[in-house]
Amino acid sequence: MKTPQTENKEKIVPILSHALNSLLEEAATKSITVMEVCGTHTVAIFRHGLKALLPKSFKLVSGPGCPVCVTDQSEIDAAISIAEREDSIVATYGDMLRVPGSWTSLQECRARGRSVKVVTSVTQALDLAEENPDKNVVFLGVGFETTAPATALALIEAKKRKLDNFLVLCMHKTVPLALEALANSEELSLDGFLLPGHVSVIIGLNPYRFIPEKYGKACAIAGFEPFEIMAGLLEIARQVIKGEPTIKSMYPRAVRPEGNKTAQELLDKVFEPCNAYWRGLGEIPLSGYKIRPEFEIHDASLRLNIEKKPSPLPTGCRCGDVLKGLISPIECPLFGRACTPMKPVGPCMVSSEGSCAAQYKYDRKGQL
Amino acid sequence: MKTPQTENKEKIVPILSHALNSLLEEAATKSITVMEVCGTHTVAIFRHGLKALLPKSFKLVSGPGCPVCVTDQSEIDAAISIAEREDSIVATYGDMLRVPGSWTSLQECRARGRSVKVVTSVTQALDLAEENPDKNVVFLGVGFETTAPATALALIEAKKRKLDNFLVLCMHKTVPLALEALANSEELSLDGFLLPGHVSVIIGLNPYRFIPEKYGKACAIAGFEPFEIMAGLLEIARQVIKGEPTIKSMYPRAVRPEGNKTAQELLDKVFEPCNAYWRGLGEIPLSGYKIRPEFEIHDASLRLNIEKKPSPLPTGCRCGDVLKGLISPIECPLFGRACTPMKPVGPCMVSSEGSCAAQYKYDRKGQL
Amino acid sequence: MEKLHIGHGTGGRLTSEIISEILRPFQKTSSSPYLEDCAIVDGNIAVTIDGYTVSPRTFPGGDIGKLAICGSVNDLAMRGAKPKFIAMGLIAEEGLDKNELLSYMESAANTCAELSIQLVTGDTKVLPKGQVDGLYITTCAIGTPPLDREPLGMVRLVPGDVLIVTTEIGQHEATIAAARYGLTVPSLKSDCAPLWPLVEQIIEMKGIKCMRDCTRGGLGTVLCEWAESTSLGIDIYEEKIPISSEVSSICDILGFDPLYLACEGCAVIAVAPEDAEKVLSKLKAHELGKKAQIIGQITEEHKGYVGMNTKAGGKRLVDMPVGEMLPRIC
Amino acid sequence: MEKLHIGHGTGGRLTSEIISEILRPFQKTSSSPYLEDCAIVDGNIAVTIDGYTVSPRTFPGGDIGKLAICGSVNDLAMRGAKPKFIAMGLIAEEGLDKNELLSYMESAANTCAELSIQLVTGDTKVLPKGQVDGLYITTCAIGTPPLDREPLGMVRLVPGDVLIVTTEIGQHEATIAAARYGLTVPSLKSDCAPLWPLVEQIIEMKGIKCMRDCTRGGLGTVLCEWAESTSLGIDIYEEKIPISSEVSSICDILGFDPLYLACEGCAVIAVAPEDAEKVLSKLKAHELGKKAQIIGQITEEHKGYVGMNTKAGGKRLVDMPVGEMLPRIC
Amino acid sequence: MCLAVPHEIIKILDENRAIAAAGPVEVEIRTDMVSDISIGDKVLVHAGFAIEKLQGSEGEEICSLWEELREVMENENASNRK
Amino acid sequence: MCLAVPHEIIKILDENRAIAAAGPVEVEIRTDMVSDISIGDKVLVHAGFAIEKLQGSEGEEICSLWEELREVMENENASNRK
Ligand code: SF4
Ligand code: SF4
Ligand SMILES: [Mg+2]
Ligand SMILES: [Mg+2]
Ligand SMILES: [Mg+2]
Ligand SMILES: [Mg+2]
Ligand SMILES: [Mg+2]
Ligand SMILES: [Mg+2]
Ligand SMILES: [Mg+2]
Ligand SMILES: [Mg+2]
Ligand SMILES: [Mg+2]
Ligand SMILES: [Mg+2]
Repeated sequence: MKTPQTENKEKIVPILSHALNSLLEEAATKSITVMEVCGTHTVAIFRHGLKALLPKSFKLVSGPGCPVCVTDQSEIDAAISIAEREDSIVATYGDMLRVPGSWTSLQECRARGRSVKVVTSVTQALDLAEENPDKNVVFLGVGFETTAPATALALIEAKKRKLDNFLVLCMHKTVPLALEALANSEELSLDGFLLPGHVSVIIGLNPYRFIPEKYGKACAIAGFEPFEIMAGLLEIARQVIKGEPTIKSMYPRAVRPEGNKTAQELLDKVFEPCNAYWRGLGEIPLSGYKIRPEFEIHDASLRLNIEKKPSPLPTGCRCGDVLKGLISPIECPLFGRACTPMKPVGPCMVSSEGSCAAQYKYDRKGQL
Repeated sequence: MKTPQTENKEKIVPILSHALNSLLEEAATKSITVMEVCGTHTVAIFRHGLKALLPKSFKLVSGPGCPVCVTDQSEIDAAISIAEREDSIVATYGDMLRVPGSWTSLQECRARGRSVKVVTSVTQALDLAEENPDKNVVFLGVGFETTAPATALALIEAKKRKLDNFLVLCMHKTVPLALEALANSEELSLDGFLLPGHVSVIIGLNPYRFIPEKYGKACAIAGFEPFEIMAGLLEIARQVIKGEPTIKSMYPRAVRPEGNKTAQELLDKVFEPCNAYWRGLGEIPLSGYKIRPEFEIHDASLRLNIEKKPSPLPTGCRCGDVLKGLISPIECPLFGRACTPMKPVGPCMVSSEGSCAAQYKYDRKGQL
Repeated sequence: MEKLHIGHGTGGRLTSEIISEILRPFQKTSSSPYLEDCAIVDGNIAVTIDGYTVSPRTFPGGDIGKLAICGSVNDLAMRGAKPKFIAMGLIAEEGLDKNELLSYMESAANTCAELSIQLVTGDTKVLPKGQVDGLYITTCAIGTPPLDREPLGMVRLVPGDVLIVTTEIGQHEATIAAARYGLTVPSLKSDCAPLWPLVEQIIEMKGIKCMRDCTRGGLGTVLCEWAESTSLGIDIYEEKIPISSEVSSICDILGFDPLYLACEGCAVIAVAPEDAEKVLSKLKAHELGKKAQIIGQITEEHKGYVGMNTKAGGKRLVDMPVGEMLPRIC
Repeated sequence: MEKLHIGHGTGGRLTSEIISEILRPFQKTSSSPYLEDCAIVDGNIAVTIDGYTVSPRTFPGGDIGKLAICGSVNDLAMRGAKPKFIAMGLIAEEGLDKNELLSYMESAANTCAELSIQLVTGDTKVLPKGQVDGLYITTCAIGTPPLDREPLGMVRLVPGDVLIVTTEIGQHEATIAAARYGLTVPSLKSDCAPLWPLVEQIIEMKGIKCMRDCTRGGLGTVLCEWAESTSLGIDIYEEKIPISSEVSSICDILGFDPLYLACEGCAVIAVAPEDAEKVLSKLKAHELGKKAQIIGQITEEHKGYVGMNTKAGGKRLVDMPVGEMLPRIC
Repeated sequence: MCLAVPHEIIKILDENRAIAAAGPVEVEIRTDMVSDISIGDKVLVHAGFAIEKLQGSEGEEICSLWEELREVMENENASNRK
Repeated sequence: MCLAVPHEIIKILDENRAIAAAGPVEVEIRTDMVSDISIGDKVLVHAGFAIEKLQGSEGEEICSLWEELREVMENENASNRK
C-alpha cells in the first residue's frame, strides 16, 4: 500500500513547518496556544519530534485525550477488584494493564495469578466468554466514541448469543462536553483545538460546532501522520490569525461531516448518557456512557455489585493539571523523579499516550 | 526405633535358611511348592535375594496378591475415562499411575493435561474434594482388606461432611475366596500358602481356616522382613513334612487371631460383597466390595454412569497364568522382549509388586 | 514484597535493573565494568549463556532449536569470537510430543553442523504438565576470540564511531507477534540466523569497535545500553534504519515501536569512521548483510542519551522500553 | 505420537533412551564414546550444563541457588576439574517475589565465593504466570582438569577397581520427598554441597579412575550406567552402603528404594585396589567424606549388570529405575 | 486517543466479517459499522472493527495540501512585497 | 500387597488423629481403626491409617524364632544321630 505519495508526504512536513513559521512571523504580535486534544496526537508529536518544527510563539498544550489517563482511579480499582475474583476473567485492551489503582495494577494482579487477558478486539472477549461458561468474562470498556461502538456491538451480540457470562465494566466517555469545559476555562485561554481524527470519524463535525460558534476557538480535525498534524496546526493558525474560527477537517478521506451514522445508532441503542467523573477534570454532566437497562444483564457494575468508592489521587500527582493543559509534565515536581514509567505515580505516566509518558520517553528534559 | 535386635534379625536369616535346607534334605523325597500370595512378599523375596537361600526342592510361586495386577482392564479403562472428563479430578495411590488400560494409562492422561493427583492416603482425596467444590474428586479404591477400611472411613466422613463431590470408584477385592480358587486348582497342586501379613491384620486367622481344613494346605502368615518370610516358609515346610496342615501366624505382634474388629465393622457398614472379576483368575463370586446404597451418592460408577465394558487382554500377555502361579514370568514369551518395565504389556510388569516387574528388576534371567 | 512481572524479562529498563540486583551478591568474586552479552575469561575463552522460551516454538524462519543455537552463538560472534562448543540444557513439559522435541534437536544440530560447532554436554529435565510451556532451552556457547586484536566491547567506543545495522530490524519479534495476535503476513519471516559467517568477513578489520545483536529489547535497547554504560551520546537517523514494510505495518496495527522489537539475525556494529564504508561494503556483499545501513554515530552531545532525527525533520529521545510490549488501541 | 512424561526426566532407563535420541542428530559434529556428565574439550576446558528445577526451592540443607552452583561444579569435580567460572541462566515466573529470587542469588554467590568461582555471564527470562513453577536455573560450569594426569572417566574402569561412596546416600531426594509428602524429619537435611574441596584431597592419586556424583537416579543409576557403558560387571554389598536411619525410614514409608534417590553431595569413586584404602582414609579425614565406605568392586562376572549382595545373604540385580519414583501403598 | 490503521479489503467472509490487508499484513476484521463493502475498498480499522470507508486516496489529500500551501505562500509573498 | 510400617505414637492430636514416628520420621496419621491409643504405643500404619496396635516387640518375635529354630535343630540333630 506504499504509494508514490509516500515520499511527498514526508517532504511536505518541513514545508508546512516553514509556512507555519512564516505565518506567525508575519502576524508578529500574536502568540498562539493550541491544545492537541488527543493522546495519539500527543504521542505522534513527540515521537516525530514535531515540537522542534513549531515556531516559538506557537504553544502546544496536551489535552485530556487519553482514555486511560482520564479514567478515574475508583474505576481502575473496580476493574482490579473484579480481577481479584476467582470467578472472573478480566479481558482488556493492553493499554489498561499497567495503570496503577489505589494499591495495585492489573499487571500485578496477573503476576499474582489472577486471570487478566489482553485482547486486541472486544470480539475476543466474547470468544473467551463462550469458551469459559463457568466464569464471568468482564470486558473493560474504556475509550471514547471511536472505541465504544465496538463495545456496543459486542453487547448486542452477547445478548443475541445469550452469553450471560459476558459482562462489560462500562467506562466509556464522550469527547465534546469535555472540550466545552476546556474551551470555557479562563485559566487556559486557548486559541484553538487540534481535534481527534478518529473520534471525528464516528461523530462527524457537528458536535464540535459550538467551539468556534460559542467560544470563538479555531478547530481543525487531523489524522496522525506528521504531515496531517502539521497541516492541522497550520490551519488552526490561519483561522486564529484571520480571526475566523471555524472547523476544518484536514482528514476528509476518513471523516464525513455527518460521521458514521451506523456507529452512532449502535451507541444510541446500547448506551445512554450519564454523568462521568474524569480524572483531572472532575465530574462532567452527561459526558459518559452507561449501559441501557435492556442490556443490564451484561452490566458488570450491576451484576457484580461494584460500588465505586471515591479514591484520592496519589499525593503530589498533578495529572489533573497536566490533563487540563495547565502545566506541562516537566512542571510536575514528581516528573522524572518519584514518577517514571518504571514506577508511575499517575496514569499520565503509564499510558503509552499519556502526556507525561510521552514527554519522558521522547523528550524528558531537553537532553537533545 | 532401631533396637538391639536389629542385628539379630539379619543374622537369623542364614540360620533359618540352613534349617530349611536341612529340613528338606532330611525329608529327601519331598519337593514342596508354596505360593506367596502377597505381592509385597514377592518383591521382598526378590529384593533381598531370598530365592538363593531356598533349597532346590522348595518351589516358590507367586500368587495374585498385587491389587493393581488383578484389577481388570475394564476397571482401569473406567478410571481413565473418568480422568478424561473436564469436571473430574482423579485421586489415586501412586501404584495405579502407570498401569496400561486398553489404550492409555493414567500417567499418559496426566501428561496430556488431565487432572490426576497422587495421594498417599484417602484423606488427601477428601481434602481435594473440599478444596475443589466445582469438580468431582474421584478416588480410585483399589486394594484388599488392608486398604479398604480407609476407603470405608473416607466414605463415612464424606457423607457426614456432605462432600457430595467426593466419589469412589470401588475396585476393592477380598483375598480368601481367591485363595479358595487357587487351593482348589488341580493344575497348581500347591502344598501351602505364605499368607499376607497385613491383610491378616484386618481379617485375622479365621477366614483362612478352610485352607488347611478343607484343602489340606499348610499356611503361615508372615511379615515382610527377610527373617519373617524365611520363618514363614520354614513353618510351612514343617507343616507339610509333618503332614499337619494348619495356620500359624509368624507375625503375632501385628496379627490378632480375630483380626481388627473395628476395621471389619467399617467394611461391613460401607460395603457389601459382590462378584468381582480378577484379571487372570476370572470372575470369583462375592470376592469384591461394592458400595452400599446408603453411600451411593459417593459411588462414582453410579454418579458418572460408568459402564464396564469387557476388554480383551493385550495379545500374548500371560498375566493370567503368572497370577495363578502356573508359569513364572520368564516363561512368558513377551517377558523382557516386547514386555519390559519401560513398555509394559501387562499389569504384572508395571505394578512395582507385580511378579513380572519384580523378576525383571531384581533377577531378570539369571545374570547374577 | 516486590514481585517479578513480565516487564522484568522484556529487555528494557526493568531488566537492567533486576540484572544489576542479581549481580550484586556475586561482586565478591566477579568484576566486569561493562555488561557484555558474552564474557571473555582466562585470557581466551569466550562464553555466553541464554535461555530460549519462544512461543510459538515453530515460526516462519526458524524454531526454538535453531534459535537456541543462533542466539548464543551470536553473542560470541558479537565479541569477535568463533563459536566452537555448545552445552545445551532442556526443560521440557510432560506431554510434549517426542517427535516435536526431536525435530528441534534436528534444527539445532543442523545449525551446529553449518558452523562446525560441537555439542559437548547437555541436560534434560522433564517437569509436570503446567510447569513449563512445552519446552525451554538454555544454551551455553563457548569459543575463542582472535588473539591478534584487541577484544571488542563498549569500552572501545569513542565519539565519531559510525553505527551500522546489518539488516532490517524487528523481523523476529514481529513474526512472533503476528503469530500471537492472529495477523497473517505471508511474506514475513524471522531473521533468525547465525551471525558468525557475516562477522568472519569483517573481524580482521581493526576499525571494528563493538558489536551487539539486537535481541530482546531490540536496536533501541542496545543503543541505550551503549550510551548509558559509556556516558557517550548516540545520534541516529530514522530514515536510515532498515525496516521492512511487514514490520512497519505490524507496528502500526499493534501500536509497537520497531526500535524495540527483538531481532535474531541482526547486529549493530560500531566502526571507526575511516573503516565504515569498507565494513559496510563487506557486509553488503554477504547474504546476511545485503540490507546493511549506516544509521548514525557516537557523539559527544547529549551524553548518555540516544537521539533520533526523525523523518519529519524533528529530533527526539530514544529511551529503553519499560516493561512488556503490549498491543494497544490508543 | 509418543509424548514425554515425567519418567523421561527421572534419570533412569527412559532418560538414557531419550538422551540418546536427542544426541543422534548432533552426531554429525560430535562424537563421545561415553556419556560423561562433563565434557573436556579443546584439550583442557572442562564444561558441563545442568538445569535446576527443585521444588520446594528452599529445603533443609540448601536452596535452588546453592544447588545450581553445587550441581554443576560437582560435575566438573567428578572429572577432576577445578571449577573456575559459572554461566547462569534464570527462567523465572511472573509473580515470583523479588527478594526470594535475590536470596537464591545470595546463596549461589556464597557458594561461588567459597570455591573462588566467578560468575561470568548470565541471562534472565521472566515468563507469564503458570508457565514456570517459580524459578528454574540452568548453570554451565567451566574449569580445568589437572594437566599431569590421564583424564578421569568410565573408559579407565577395569575389573578389580574398588568402589567407594563418599557419604550417606539419598539424603537430598529424601529431604525433598519428605517436604513434598508431608513427612516431618527434623534431623534430615539435603547433602547439597560442593565436592571439589573433597576431590582436591585425592585428585593427585593416580589410582583414581572415575568418579560420578549420584544425582538424578541415585547411586543405582550411576552404577548401571557404568556397567552398561563399559560392559563390565559391578558387585556391591548392601550392608556396606552408608545410609541414614532418616533415609531408611522415609523409603520404608513411601515405598522407595534408596539406591535410586538423588544425592547432591555424594559421589561414587572407582579406585585401583592398591590405592583404595589410602583414598578412603583421605576421604574420611575430610568433613564431606567422614562416612565414606567401600561398597563393592568392578568384576568380570555378569558383564553389563550390577549385582547386590543383600544383608539377608542373597544376591539380586540392581537395574535402572523406570520412570518417576511414586509413593505407593503396595 | 485511538489508533486506527488503513486496510484494504481483500476478501469478504460474510455480512460482517472480512479479511483486510494493511500493507503485507492480513487480518480478519469486523465490518458491521460500514456498509456496501467490496474487495479493494479501503477502510480504517480500530480494535478489529472497520470504523469507516476511506474516500479518495492519501495522495489526493496531499495534493490538496499542496494547493493550500501555495495559497499560503502566495499570501506570504504578497505581504512580503508590501 | 500392602506396605505397612511400624510407627510409635508421639502425640495425640484428637480422637482420630495422632503424630507418629517411624524412626526419625514424623507424620500425622489417623487412628480411627485402633482404640485406646497412648503415647509410646507402637502401631502399624498403612496409607496414613493405623491399622493395628503392635503387641510386644520385634525382639520377642525374634526370640521366639530362636526357640523354634532350636527345636528344629534338635530334631535335625536327633535325626542325624538316627
Ligand atoms: S509526572 Fe507523574 S505524578 Fe506528575 S502529573 Fe505526570 S503522572 Fe502525575
Ligand atoms: S511378562 Fe508382560 S506380557 Fe508376560 S505375563 Fe508378565 S506382564 Fe504379561
Ligand atoms: Mg549471552
Ligand atoms: Mg546479545
Ligand atoms: Mg543473547
Ligand atoms: Mg544433567
Ligand atoms: Mg502450559
Ligand atoms: Mg552435567
Ligand atoms: Mg553428575
Ligand atoms: Mg549433573
Ligand atoms: Mg541474555
Ligand atoms: Mg505454577
